[in-house]
Amino acid sequence: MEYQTLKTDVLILGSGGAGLFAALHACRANPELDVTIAVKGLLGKCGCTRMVQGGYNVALSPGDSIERHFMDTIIGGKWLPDQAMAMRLCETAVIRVQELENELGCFFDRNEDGSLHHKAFAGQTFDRTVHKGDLTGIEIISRLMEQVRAQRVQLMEEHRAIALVPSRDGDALAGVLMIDMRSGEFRLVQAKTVLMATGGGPTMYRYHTPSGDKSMDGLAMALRLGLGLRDMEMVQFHPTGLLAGRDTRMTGTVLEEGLRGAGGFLLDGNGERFMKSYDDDAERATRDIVSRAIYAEMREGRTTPNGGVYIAMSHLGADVVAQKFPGMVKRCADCGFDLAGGRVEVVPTAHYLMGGVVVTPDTRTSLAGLFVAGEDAGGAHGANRLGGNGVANSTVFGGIAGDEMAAQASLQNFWIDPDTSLIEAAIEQTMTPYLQAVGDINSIRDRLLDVMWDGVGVLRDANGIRQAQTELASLKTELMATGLGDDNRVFNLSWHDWLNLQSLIEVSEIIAAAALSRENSRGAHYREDYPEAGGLDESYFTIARVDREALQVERQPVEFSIVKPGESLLEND
Amino acid sequence: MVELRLYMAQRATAAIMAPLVLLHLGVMIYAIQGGLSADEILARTRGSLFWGGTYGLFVIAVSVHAAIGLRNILREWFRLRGPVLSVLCWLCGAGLLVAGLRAVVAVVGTP
Amino acid sequence: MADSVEDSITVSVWRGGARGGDFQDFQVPQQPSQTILDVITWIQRHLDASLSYRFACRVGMCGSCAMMVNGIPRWTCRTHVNKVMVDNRLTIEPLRNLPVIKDLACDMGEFFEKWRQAEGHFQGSSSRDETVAAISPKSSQRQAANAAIECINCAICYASCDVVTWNRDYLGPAALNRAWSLQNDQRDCARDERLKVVASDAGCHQCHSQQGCSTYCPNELNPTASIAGLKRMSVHWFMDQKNRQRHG
Amino acid sequence: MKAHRKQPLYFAFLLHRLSGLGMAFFLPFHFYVLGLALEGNAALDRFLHWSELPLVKFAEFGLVFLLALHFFGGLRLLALENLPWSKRQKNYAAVALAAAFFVACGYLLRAI
Ligand SMILES: Cc1cc2nc3c(=O)[nH]c(=O)nc-3n(C[C@H](O)[C@H](O)[C@H](O)COP(=O)(O)OP(=O)(O)OC[C@H]3O[C@@H](n4cnc5c(N)ncnc54)[C@H](O)[C@@H]3O)c2cc1C
Ligand code: HEM
Ligand code: SF4
Ligand code: F3S
Ligand code: FES
Repeated sequence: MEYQTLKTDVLILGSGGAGLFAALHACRANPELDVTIAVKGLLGKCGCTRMVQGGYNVALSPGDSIERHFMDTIIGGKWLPDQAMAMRLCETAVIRVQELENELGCFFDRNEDGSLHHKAFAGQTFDRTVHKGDLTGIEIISRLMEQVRAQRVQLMEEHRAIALVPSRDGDALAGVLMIDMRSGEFRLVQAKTVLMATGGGPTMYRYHTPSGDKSMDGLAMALRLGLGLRDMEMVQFHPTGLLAGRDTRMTGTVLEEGLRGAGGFLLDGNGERFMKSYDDDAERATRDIVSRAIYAEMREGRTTPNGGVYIAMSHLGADVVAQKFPGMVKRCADCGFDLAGGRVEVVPTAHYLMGGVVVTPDTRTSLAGLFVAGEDAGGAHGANRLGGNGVANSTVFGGIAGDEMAAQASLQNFWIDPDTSLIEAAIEQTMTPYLQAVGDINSIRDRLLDVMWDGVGVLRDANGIRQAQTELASLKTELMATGLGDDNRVFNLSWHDWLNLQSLIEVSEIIAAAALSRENSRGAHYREDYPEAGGLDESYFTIARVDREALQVERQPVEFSIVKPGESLLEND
Repeated sequence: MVELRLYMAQRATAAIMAPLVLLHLGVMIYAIQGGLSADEILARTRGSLFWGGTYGLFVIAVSVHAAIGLRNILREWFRLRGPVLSVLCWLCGAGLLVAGLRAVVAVVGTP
Repeated sequence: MADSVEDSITVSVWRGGARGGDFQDFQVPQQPSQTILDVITWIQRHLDASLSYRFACRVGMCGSCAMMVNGIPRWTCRTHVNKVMVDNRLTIEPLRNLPVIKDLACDMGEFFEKWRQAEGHFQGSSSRDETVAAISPKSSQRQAANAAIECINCAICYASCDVVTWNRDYLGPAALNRAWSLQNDQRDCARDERLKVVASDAGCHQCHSQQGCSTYCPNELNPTASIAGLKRMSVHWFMDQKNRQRHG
Repeated sequence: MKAHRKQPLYFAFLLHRLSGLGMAFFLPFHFYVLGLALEGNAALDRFLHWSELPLVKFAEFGLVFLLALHFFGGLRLLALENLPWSKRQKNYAAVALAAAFFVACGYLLRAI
């Protein structure tokens, strides 16, 4: 099949916090460079950075310190984070927030005296989360988007990356193959440097929070090239996703953490509070504990009509609730629920993937020319991400990637020749659904969501994971034999649904394999057959990869390069 | 910045006309009382500097104001642009001004 | 599936592309929790796999999913079917005032191009190495900036404005609303240049206060008020300039 | 009429535009009539006599209504553009309409 070939110096995949920051930094580092952003949706309007509600962690307030932010990140991550990355995150967050405010025009909430307001966020020993009401992501991404649009950046909107194309010898990245979703045509963009910032996105679970465009495409592409992914068993669940039935896209979307913090109750199907029997902090316990408790209640069958539990706020006074959480109350009301005065059904929901491509703190990978930042990159969060460290991570490392890529692209005056056989193969692969008999893609999606939710979800054990693996394998075979019954490639969402499923199944297999391999319980990963955390000193992380069609998971010891378990960088501790 | 100037002219003339129209409405309602006759009207206006000034000002203002208003309508509803639009707009304004001033002379001037 | 006709909704969906198109009817089962986006998703998943539309966040944050629902521009992911359905019927079309790509997806290029033209981006004078400016949230300028800031660039206002329809150059409510927010940002140092664009022939003076923008903005922003602010600001600026010229 | 236009403030815009347009058409005629005075009181009187007809009376009511409508609507717009924002735009539009009706009725009652 025909494809068009374009050339650029710096190619960025994705327009979340990581992608947009990379573009701005690359332009600034060398205004002569051709910088191109290719993104699956519209610039800045897709992805999860826009959906950030809580805020951005940064050690800027008097009395706080980078060391304290770092220690919170390490302890929150159950000693699994890559310490050099975590440190880089905490240090650079300070500069990023100032950059966002002073250069890009974000305006975060202020105290009366005009200084930045820092709010409390779970798992942190200091109030360090800057925010713009509870719509922080909109402020950050809108400002970034405007700045990028004001630059000479080449935009390829609604272009979906489908393959990272290496050189013939496989030593370096030559470019990226993509589909122009509006026309259905294929395009190869050759680039001196490529940033993958497609933002992970655990949308293979029955209940999930990320935006609809996120389907692990980046990680699937990396796997196909043989790159290693770390911490893939670490999928963070948010305890309170909205539950409104199977056929609505509202299901799974986040109901704010603050609702529990403010004193909201969780009730089982009979209207009884249950959190007290799981944790002394009851509803105020941390995300992982509450998620596990709800999941356990659901398994016991003490559920609401749609199979979840209730969150109830009305005992705090409907007016108070409406005043304190206007956005949440309005959102629920738009969808037909009375959050302030009634009960709303909730369920744990897959929120964030801590795992990702193995990278260095300057966002380089083992493949020359490929950089990875944001949710696609593993290492900064370890077993658990602190609320507020997600957007910090994508903006910090996105900016670093932009600087690094510009430096490298400026020195290189040639493009590498791509491996054309791989391009042909990738196109053929992508066209599979047009050659198969019509089938039921939706049933495959439904089953995938259930398999992952039941087998590799909030609570896991070896049997469940193995069963899930078997089912994933058969789903994969089934997908390959399922067609669209239509030969139109123009803005064909069903084709992209098919491709999404392909990425999701491939990465699901990795999550399952990594989950099976970790025989202890840390952070987001809980094995009922291995409930202990294991010795902190012997902490290891998993690296999974596909080698000639075979899945491999290895364990690597965590390097305590900055601080060891039992130690602290803080004097008082 | 043509549009800014036109905007300002239209709003300024509106502000000028506002009290005049109020006065006009008031006088009409007061004076009409079951019908008007030419004598009644002209007795009030003939030779009056006040009415002459008032009506004169109104006519100038309304010519500007309405010409700009019609220009907007021609532009938006009839998609006219460029010289055609300008010429029509000037014609409207000039037409109103001439007809209006003639009327002022008629009712205020002493024959 | 629906048991009876009462349980189903008759949905007329506009199908076609840049060269035109027509309505196609579908029967979609009704559900207790169902947004317009869900209705469209149902059609694509179960009735006609070739239906094109756009969405991303599904919670009213990204502004990708706006369409005309029964003739009114709305965010479809946050519009419950019960709120807008009349006699179990719905009509769904792509957003007005923008070129259609296919079916319900339109090209937002010109919308963002106007945002750019209106200098809808911040230009500061301090750098990433300096501390964040101390600005009281109580200051009236900051309050004006904040009142206009939570825009998700959904183009619902743009679709509701007839001036946009009648005058293709008009920058439109969203871009002007953004410009107003920036004009009130004490940290911004491009306010003069921005005002020049805003006061230009495609700018704020084209607005006739139809107020569809403020009526339908899903975030309850008020572009009409922002544009009124710009009109005042540009008149003052014009007078100042004249005065300055006169006094040398 | 397109559904997105069916909201009170669009009607207010439309009324303002149509009343302005209506007056712009009527005004030259009005000026012409007054100009008749140049030809002497009798000519004007002939016209005023004609204007005693009920239908013409009613048309006059319409014109006063247009003027009042545009006047109050115009004040509303000047306030909207130049005074601090008020949330009660729909109320103001309704008041402008009511006031115009009131004034025009007052005129009609006095005229008959
Ligand atoms: C509801 C919600 C609330 C959150 N709240 C917080 C919070 O309060 N604080 C916090 O710190 N973090 C929060 N997070 C996490 C945070 O949003 C993410 O960590 C962060 O935004 C990820 O940024 P990113 O740039 O890596 O990816 P994203 O912002 O997700 O961007 C990914 C981009 O890649 C594009 N893309 C995907 N696939 C392809 C492809 N194949 N080809 C081309 N482009 C592609 C997408 O369209 C998108 O533009 C939240 C997440 C969610 C979902
Ligand atoms: C009482 C005094 C008047 C006031 C306060 C007034 C006010 C206004 C205002 C503010 C506008 C601008 C509307 C917009 O662009 O959004 C306008 C438009 C207009 N006015 Fe007047 N006006 C007055 C008298 C008149 C008169 C006497 C006429 C008769 C010819 C007239 C004709 C028009 C026309 C044709 C428009 C254009 C309508 C449009 O663009 O929608 N006005 N007026
Ligand atoms: S102002 Fe409102 S309607 Fe317009 S783009 Fe912004 S959010 Fe959408
Ligand atoms: S709808 Fe249009 S006319 Fe003005 S008030 Fe809003 S921009
Ligand atoms: S899908 Fe994001 S606003 Fe509707």
